[in-house]
Amino acid sequence: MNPVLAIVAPFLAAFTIPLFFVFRKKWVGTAVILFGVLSALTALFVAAGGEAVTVMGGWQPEVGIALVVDSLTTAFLILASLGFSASLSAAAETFGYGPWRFYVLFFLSWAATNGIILTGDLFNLFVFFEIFSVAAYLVVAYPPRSWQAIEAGFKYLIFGTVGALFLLIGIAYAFMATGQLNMAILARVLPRAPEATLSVVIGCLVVGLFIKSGTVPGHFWLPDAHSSAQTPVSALLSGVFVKVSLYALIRLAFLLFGSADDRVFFVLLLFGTVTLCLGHLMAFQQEDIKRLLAYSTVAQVGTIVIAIGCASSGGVTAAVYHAFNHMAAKMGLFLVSGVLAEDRASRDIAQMGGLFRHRPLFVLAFCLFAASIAGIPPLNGFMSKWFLLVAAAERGALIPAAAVVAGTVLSAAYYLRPITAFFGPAETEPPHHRPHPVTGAIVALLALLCLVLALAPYIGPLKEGLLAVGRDTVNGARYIERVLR
Amino acid sequence: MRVHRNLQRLGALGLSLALGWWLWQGVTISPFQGITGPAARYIHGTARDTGAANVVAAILFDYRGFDTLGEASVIYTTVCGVALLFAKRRYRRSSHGLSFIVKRGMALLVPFILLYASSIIVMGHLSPGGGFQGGAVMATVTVLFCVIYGSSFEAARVSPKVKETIESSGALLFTAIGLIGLVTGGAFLTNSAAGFPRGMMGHLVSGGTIPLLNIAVGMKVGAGLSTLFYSMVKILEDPTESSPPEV
Amino acid sequence: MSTAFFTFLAAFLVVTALTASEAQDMLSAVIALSVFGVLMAIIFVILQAPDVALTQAIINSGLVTSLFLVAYSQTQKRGDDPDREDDR
Amino acid sequence: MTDPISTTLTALAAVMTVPAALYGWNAARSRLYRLLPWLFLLFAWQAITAPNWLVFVVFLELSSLTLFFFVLSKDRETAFLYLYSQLAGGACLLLGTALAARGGALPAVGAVPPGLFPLFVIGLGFKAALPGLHFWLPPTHSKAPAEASALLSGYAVKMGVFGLMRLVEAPSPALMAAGVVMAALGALQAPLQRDAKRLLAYSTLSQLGFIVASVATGTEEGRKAALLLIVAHALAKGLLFLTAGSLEEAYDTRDLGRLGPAARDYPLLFGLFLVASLSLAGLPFTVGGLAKGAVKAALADHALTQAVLSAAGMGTTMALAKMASFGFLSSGQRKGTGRPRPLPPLAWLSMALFAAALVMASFAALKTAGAEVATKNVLVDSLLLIGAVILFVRLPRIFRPDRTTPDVADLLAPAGRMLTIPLSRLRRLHSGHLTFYLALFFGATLVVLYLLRP
Repeated sequence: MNPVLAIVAPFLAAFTIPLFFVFRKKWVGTAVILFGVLSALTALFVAAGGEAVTVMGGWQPEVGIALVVDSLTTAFLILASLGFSASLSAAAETFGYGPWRFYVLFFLSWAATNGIILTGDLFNLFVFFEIFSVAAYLVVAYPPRSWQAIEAGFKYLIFGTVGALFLLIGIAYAFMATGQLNMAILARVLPRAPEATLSVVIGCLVVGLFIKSGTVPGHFWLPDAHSSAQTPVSALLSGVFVKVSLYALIRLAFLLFGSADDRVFFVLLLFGTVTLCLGHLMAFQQEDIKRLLAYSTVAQVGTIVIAIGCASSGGVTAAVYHAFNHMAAKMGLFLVSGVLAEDRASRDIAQMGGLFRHRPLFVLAFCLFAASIAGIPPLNGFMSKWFLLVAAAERGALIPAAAVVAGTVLSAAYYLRPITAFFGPAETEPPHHRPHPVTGAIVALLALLCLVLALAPYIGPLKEGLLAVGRDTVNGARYIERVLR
Repeated sequence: MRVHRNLQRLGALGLSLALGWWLWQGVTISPFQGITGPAARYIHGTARDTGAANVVAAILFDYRGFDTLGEASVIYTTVCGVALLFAKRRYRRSSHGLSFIVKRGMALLVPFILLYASSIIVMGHLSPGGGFQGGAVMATVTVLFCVIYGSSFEAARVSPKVKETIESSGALLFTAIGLIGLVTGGAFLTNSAAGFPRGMMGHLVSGGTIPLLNIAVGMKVGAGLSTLFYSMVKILEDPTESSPPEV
Repeated sequence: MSTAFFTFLAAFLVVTALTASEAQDMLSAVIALSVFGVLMAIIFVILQAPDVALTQAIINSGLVTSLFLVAYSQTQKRGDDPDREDDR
Repeated sequence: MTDPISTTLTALAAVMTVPAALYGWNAARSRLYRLLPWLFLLFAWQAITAPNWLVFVVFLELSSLTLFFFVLSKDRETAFLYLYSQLAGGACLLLGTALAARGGALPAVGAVPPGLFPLFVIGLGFKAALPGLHFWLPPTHSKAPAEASALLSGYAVKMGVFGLMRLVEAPSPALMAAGVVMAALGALQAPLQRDAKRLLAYSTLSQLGFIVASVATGTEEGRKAALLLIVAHALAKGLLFLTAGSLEEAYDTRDLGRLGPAARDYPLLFGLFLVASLSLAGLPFTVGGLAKGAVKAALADHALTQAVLSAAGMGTTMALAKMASFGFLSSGQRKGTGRPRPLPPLAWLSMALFAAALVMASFAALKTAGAEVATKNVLVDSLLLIGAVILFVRLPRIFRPDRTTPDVADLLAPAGRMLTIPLSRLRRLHSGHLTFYLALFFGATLVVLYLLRP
């Protein structure tokens, strides 16, 4: 299947939903669901189709825009379609189909995500990042009832724009130095650019992606945005959006920055460690459950950045594996905490007493996800952290490894606070009892996904696939050869 | 306090200068060795490849047409989001306007502006201009309507639903052309290789899909920007205020 | 002539940018930004990029300015941003 | 891996768990709590027989987790203290394992590269309560349910020692010093406590010092002696904690100043207490006495260590004498109602099981050691024992139970306060001020560009 269809399918959804609204208002809901299924299936088919390269307009890669499918792309396509499907179902239950423009934005961000993952052209990457970011600012600010959401969206907008600016400057410098935009060709010719230019290119791209992914010091928007947004949006932001920026970081780090250049990876290790420590320490102090989860996301981003900074195939494997684990667990956490906070009509952890008796299954799922994120041994979070530790040890990065391990203890500490609150006594009965069948089903599926991921190192094909992602990604020459063949 | 403020400014200045210096020392101005890389291909191959006279249009809508789809979608996203955030029913439309003379003058002007906009869109592949620019000019007409006649007149002439339809149809048209290319030419947005007529260079019918894509983008951008302004101006006419503020 | 004119434009560009960022009054800032857009458009024409110049002139000086004005008319007209409230 | 050490410890796990599970059967809040000891047993077995350090760490953590839930059922804050300290230890071990796995294969449970030795010792130190890392032990042991204390003191800390036994293959003076300090510290603190279970906890610390010192010799003899002492201490301390728990159950207090004439109310309980404490104090011909003899024999080359350990042994004896005197024999300091609550039959059964195991272990140990070894130091040991009791009787003012003594747990609150200062600094960084954020970001951008400079 042609890779472009994975981008076009959600685009089509976004372009037709307004027409449905204008001409057949009753069909909007059906259309949203159908297009959701279609987009997810298309992405999965593209992922299943194996390696492919296609150039828009039938030109050569140098002239046109190339889309490339390789193992890293495949992994992230699967991640995105899982995350978007889960979030779409939760959103359909939470919002209904009245705010159809929300779904337009949703599908646009889906298309942009698939575009970022698939594209092999640096400027095209930037364009998709723009769609993705603009959609993200707006879904964070939705609905415009609460000023916190508007303010969070505004903060995100300012920071995101600065990040986009740095990305653009980096791309412009790369184009100025080489006259090329195709990533495979750039990987060949960029090292010949003057050293000073190269450092500016790399610096700008890295810093821009730091903001987009929420790495310190570009993380200031993240806690506000993730905690103020509506529950399905928070889940989407933490589960997928952050990962997409990290995908770009992985791709560019190993393709453009060159595995030979150690300075970049040192920067990644340094800032990853700072991010990890800061995220955990800030999460430790939160009273608001969604803010706690948001800072925990910051910490997990730091973990993945450290994994990238290990500059080895083991590191990339750990990064991708951890991205999947974090997607499954954090989406689940956000969905569950959204439901529980709605029951209590408060996001304050101290108010969360007695919820175990109220919704035992949701609370148990919360415990599972929290244990997974914290890295309690037999669960998936522990597995990926172990991969990461081994990669860091091989790289000789002792301090980041120690930070990861210390972070495990800290995160166990702060996740225990809401959990003990849930099991603790309640002063009053929860005021709300709205049933959440769809969210419950998604949470159950995500819990199942967590368990499957925990077994991934023991399942032959999955393990082989994960290792292949690392091997192929680190091997930039193979990518170049495939694109330029 | 004032000293504190000035210190902050000084710090900001220092940061900007340092950042600027870093960026400046990365600028490479290589001695001119002729055009290489894709740029050379664009300059020398446009006529042969696409049949369009305007190289920029050829790059925008053929070689890198996929980027253009993305860029147009950025505007689409923004418009959709602004409409989502400002979707409040309690704002009523204003029927206040400016004086009769201004209204008459505007009425005389509108056809010419529209004509100009259409020419920019349709001749995008022959001369500077294209869908983006023409669409934007088109949108200024509705902006002027809003300002001069009041937004209720504007909404009566071109209802928001019609704009919505135009915008989405433009986007769909773009995608459909791309898909036709995929079916007949093997790749998304294939131009002449997919059988679109290349035409005579310099004629109105030339450049294969480029004029069509220009029209699609024009629809998308024109209707989009006009929706954007209309959504925001609705806020302006909050019923709590007695008369519309002078803009 | 060309170089001198170009230098003049560039210097004026910096002046308008500084005005936009440092103006106490929001309206002045908006207008300065609009002038900035026009100057950019002229520079684009000089650099022989008429397509970009056209876009710049319409979008930045026309539409964006009008959107800014709409936003301005909805905000407090005391001319200062809330951050500086504590200065006084 | 099967060798005498793991075989013995595997058997010991079962012997410890069955009485503990029986004891807690009635008190359990729900059926899930009845499952916990068996889960602990399962994880302990897995850890003891683990082929490599990773599996060992994982199951060690899981066993700590089950004990955490155990403690949680009684006291939340102590449970958290326990969990965090154990997780910290597990984290060190995990890091060490990852570093040792650099070559590819997972490191087998055994000696590690010399550079990683301190990391492993620290990690295992949290588990085995090496001095400085023992802050969690007294509060946890005293505030946990009695059966959990028995498992904690009897087995969980021994798993850390088990790790040390595998780790240490050459003499380690530092570890020996740690063991001596531990023994002395525990022996000094134990007789000064007023909480019966806290007293037992410090006595555990002291005994662990003996074991660690013995392990630190790095010889086969030392390991064997340590293993014997582990068995002796586990059984005796398990029984002691259950008797202390029974006292608490009957009289609703652990305070030695308020406990009354338990020997009159429950003569059998006092008998069981005596069996356990005599073995623990090292009465000749008991398994405890034999084990201490073996430890001293293994430390034959370290005279100073031997001397300190002998003194520490006296401290243990004094502590037990204190418990006997104030917990069982004092006449009616207790205020309040007449009849204490009767103990459930299962509690008696479990304590009887422990006592039987202790007696059987003594016979088995006597048989393997032979009469010659057993009688070698009878005189000295007996003299030390009697001396300690005489000291206890002659110096009543020191051991009065209404004194409070400085404790390592007192340091926790100031340490917590110290930690909050950087945390609040960090929180103030997130001021909500957008310009400040942007300035920070641009500053960091400059740092990145500087780091990337050619």
